[in-house]
Amino acid sequence: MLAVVRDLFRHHLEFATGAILVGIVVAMALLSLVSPYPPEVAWVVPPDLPPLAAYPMGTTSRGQDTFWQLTFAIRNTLLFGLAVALLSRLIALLVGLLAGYLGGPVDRALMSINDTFVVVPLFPILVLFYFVMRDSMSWAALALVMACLGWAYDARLIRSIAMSLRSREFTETAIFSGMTTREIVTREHLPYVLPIVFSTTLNNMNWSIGLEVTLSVLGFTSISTPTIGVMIYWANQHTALVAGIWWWIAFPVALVVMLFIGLFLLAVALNEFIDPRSRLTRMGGGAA
Amino acid sequence: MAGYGSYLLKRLGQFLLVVVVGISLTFLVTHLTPIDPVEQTIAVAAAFGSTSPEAIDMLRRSLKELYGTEGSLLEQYLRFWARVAVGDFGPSLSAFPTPVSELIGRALPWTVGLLVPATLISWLLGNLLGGLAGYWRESRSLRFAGVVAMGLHPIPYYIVAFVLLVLFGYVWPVLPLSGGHRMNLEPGFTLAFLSSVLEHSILPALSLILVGVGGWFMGMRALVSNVVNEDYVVYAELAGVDERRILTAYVMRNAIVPQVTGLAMSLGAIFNGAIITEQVFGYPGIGKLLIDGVHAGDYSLVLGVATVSIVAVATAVLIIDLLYPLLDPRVKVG
Amino acid sequence: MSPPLLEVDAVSRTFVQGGLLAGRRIRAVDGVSFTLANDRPEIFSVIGESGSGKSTLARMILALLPPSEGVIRFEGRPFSALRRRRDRLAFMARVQPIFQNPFAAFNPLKRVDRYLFATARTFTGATDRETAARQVDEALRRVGLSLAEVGGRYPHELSGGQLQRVAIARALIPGPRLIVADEPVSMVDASLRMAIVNLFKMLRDELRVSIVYITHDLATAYYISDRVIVMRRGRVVESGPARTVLDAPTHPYAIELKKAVLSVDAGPAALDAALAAQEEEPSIAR
Amino acid sequence: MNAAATFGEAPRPAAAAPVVEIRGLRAWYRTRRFGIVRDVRAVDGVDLEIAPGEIYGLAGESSCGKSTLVKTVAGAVRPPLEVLEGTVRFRFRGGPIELYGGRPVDLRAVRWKHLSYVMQGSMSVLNPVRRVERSFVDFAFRHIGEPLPVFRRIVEEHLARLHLEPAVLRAYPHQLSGGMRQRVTIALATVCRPDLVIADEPTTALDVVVQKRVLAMIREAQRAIGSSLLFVTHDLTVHAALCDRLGVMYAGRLVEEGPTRAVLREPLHPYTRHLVASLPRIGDPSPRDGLAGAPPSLAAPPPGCRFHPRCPLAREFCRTSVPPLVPVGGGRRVACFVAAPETVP
Repeated sequence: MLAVVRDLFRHHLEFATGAILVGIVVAMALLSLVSPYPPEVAWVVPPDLPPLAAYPMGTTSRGQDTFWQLTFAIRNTLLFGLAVALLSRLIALLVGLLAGYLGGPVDRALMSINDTFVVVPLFPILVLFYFVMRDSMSWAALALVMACLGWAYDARLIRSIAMSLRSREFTETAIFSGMTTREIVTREHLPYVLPIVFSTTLNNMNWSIGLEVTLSVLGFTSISTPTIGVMIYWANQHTALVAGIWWWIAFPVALVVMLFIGLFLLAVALNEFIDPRSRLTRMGGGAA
Repeated sequence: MAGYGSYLLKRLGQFLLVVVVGISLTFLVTHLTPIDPVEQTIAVAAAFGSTSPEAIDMLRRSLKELYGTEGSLLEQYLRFWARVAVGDFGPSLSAFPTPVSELIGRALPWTVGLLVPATLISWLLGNLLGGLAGYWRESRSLRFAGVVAMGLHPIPYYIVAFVLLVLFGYVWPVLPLSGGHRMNLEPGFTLAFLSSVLEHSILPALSLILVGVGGWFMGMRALVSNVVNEDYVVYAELAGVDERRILTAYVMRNAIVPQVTGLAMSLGAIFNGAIITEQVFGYPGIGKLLIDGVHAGDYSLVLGVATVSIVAVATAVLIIDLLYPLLDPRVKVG
Repeated sequence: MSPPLLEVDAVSRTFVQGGLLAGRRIRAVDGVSFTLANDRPEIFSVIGESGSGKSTLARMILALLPPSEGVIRFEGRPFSALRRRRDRLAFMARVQPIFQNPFAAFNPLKRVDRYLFATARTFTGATDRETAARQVDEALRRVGLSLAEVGGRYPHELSGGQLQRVAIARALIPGPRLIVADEPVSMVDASLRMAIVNLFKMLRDELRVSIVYITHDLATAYYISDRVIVMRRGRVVESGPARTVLDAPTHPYAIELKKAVLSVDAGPAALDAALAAQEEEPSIAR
Repeated sequence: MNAAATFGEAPRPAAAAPVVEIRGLRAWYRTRRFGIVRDVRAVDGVDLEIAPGEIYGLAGESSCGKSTLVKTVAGAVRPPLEVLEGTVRFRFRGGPIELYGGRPVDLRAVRWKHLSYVMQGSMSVLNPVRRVERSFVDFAFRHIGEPLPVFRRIVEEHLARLHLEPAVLRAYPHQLSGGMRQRVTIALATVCRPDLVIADEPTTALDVVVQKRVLAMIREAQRAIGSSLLFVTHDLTVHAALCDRLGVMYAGRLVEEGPTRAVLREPLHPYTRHLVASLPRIGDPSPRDGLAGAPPSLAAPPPGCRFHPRCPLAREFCRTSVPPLVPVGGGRRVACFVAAPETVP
């Protein structure tokens, strides 16, 4: 496995940049474990100090150290994004594999429902969801709803792979070799399904974190737990920009942008690297 | 023309499904929550205290009827549809007694006016640049354009809009930062009003375009780099057909076909972007209306905008789907 | 008298093409019947061009595709009885497929011996790796290869001819009574083709395996078949002993088919009459 | 091309100077991917000539390099394919042209006017989203040099020669059957009456009945316009019916060449002899056998004569030195120490 990663770094600029960016973000998130200040408490440091030695990222108007506050914010945002992505993978895989393998009426029914979820604008529905839940809106509830609405695009990708696998002749050779359906799906087909699941997970994280930031900035999530969006929300509430406390907004924005670009580059690079065709060429099996 | 008939039927079926599933989702969301939406709204309205008692009563009656909890879920659902089908969401709380449909009617043209041109520009620009970058792989400038587009694409609309706001607000204040047009102008088809509208829509449109272009760029570049190896392109090159003609009539013309479906599929996401961009720039579309409605606790307005958004996006998708056969004869002529 | 090895009884298969509403029903296979005897192994060829339904028929005989009408019985048991996995395994132990494209019949990302050992484990009950390896090696030797030569290799590391031999070896492991070969040599180079075609003869003569041989190549069919049927648009237009049918076909389509076959001994005159034949061109679909 | 020339027998330069001469051609696929360098020596020293008005058949099995040779002659050399050595010289009515000789040559003026091409995957060579007539306008209009109505008439006349009705021009490719699409491609490749048409396995994907008709039409069109035809296929029965001269390729090199009937009647090279002997014939059930071993990998070809590992007549010197392709009378050439003993080192 190490050789693969080394190989990836050497030959793949996107992977390298992506990995470094995401690495920095994850490091920041881990630092939250050693933060001297608990996340929710305010007025622990003198407010509105610009970035200087003692406070590398300055302090906020609510008397919090921007740096340590940011570590909590990025950790929560990452966890939220991961939760939504993993949850939606389950639904995407279920719908995609079922539609792909069963085909016929099941496929047509699932796909028309699927296309509906792709087309329907989700933001207004999420806003409506917040409006109705108001203060009893929890991060878990939001993650669940977003996962239930955000699987459609990837389900179609998974379906097309499942459909092609079902009709490939080596599936029939496997059947006639006495392999059980479970064995065929896990051993023969999974290496073809995994790349898509992996790269769509990264893309889905981008989607869910983007939505979280947008909702939180408007105050439409439970703004007590610090996330990137919530941090920007409080900065706006205290009109940080007008008051010239630019660092309260600049650092969260910069960090989350790094995360978006990093995840995106990782997805692009991984998708190309794990894609069976390019794996074949690396095994020296390219067309003579 | 049998092919087109069955295609038309299928797309209409899909349109209806989107509307029904979408609106049912809004119904579901409002009814599955533990709190009774009507009482909850009344509580919020009272908190704002800006409305008279009989307004509250009227609102309670309208809300009770629209999403009342009496009767079985099915009865509520049917009553809900009866009202929604005619676009009657009852009076708006924050702008009492004007009906919600009127508020939406005033705001919708602004959103359409912003979204349609911005989406088309980013779609055309992204496909053009992506197509060129896919065909001339070595060119430095196209590769650079690609990096910029790819860099911007993953960033959510809110942050790009916010950065533009800061940029044009503090660094180079040459464009209006918010609103739909200069306050003292009389709305009408006068030159002054129209130019002011245009001026105010530059930043929101720019924000939508910057984020959108990257997606189309990468999609088209990937499609073109596949189409370039297709037999009919290699054959045209072997026939010494003029390179510009091959690029347009053979490569781009075939690669663009899936991008049309792509446009239809991503309208929902673009619409989300428009809502937040309108909010950042204070642009008077239904996006801003939705968010102001939430802040004002105006339940029927929020529900109305959510429902109209779904129908609007579904209609746009249907229009694009109906245009698709013009590009791909294999569908139209069966 | 024990039941025949294979009975195909008035079998048809229709597909719905096109969307839900404007679907057109196409009869890919239309009322095909034939029987393979149990006591006398034979090579039974199904000859036809693309769209004749020969591959659909092959998939139905392999119980991969249920017929729309008619019944197929293997050793007296109708396919409808193949519900439980135990029944399907029993069927597969006696009927095995050979596919057209060897490179598609093997998972390019997995080593070829995966299928060999899986077949041995499932059908011969070989519990430990040694007995399985011995059985695999024995099957490979029968097709002129060996486990040492092929073990641990990926499909792209072998030639088309070698890979098709591995496919045949895999099919031999359970000791089948019937092999259904769907155009097994059409993707193999002409110079290697005969080696594999002769293999099928060996299977019939030494291992007493019957073979349903699907092909569009009349010359190969003539060379190896005992009996043939000629199919056109899903129907059997002519059937009988290979030599009599192919030496002197009676049905007009079979005659035209034979006339169209070019021979390496013939000269340019072969093409002279080609344009005279009646033009049978589908009009442009409106 | 003067407009007055009717479609009777076309005026051809009298001298039998070859239309195309290939001298010592060496073209390899050089790939570097994820740090793995791989050289596939697809064409490794080929000498070949095609006379005006001649149908030259090129035979050989998969990975023998015949498609690569065709790509180099058609000037379709793109990475990872590189021409290392040798030249391809054309003698067209528009004047001689030399590829890969040194200065790059702009083939655009020559393409389709003097040199045209019928591709293997001819089911998908027509632009799927445009009507068939667009392809004729794009490919041939600038060469025919007639106003559009006259051009359309010439095309319709030419289509008739391939038994295609004018309505085909208004159709989209997906509306035509496989056989019809193939004939449209042939019409497209011959409408400008080029000096040389290259056909790479054009009928392989067709059913036997359709294939025979299409081959007859190819020959009829070739005779009418008098162009030379380089016809590539692995199927010797097609060469027997169509080609005047036949060249057999093995592992990147020509191993035998000569008048088709002679080469197929008494093949000199052991590989050709085996190829002909291994073909089953209707009416002759006598046993035939396949060739031992497998075709050599062009990434690491065997030393000396590349056929020696599978050759029943292989001698010691066959393993060490490469047999040259030498004339052996009767317009025939062979590259084998046994068939041409005078070449033994």
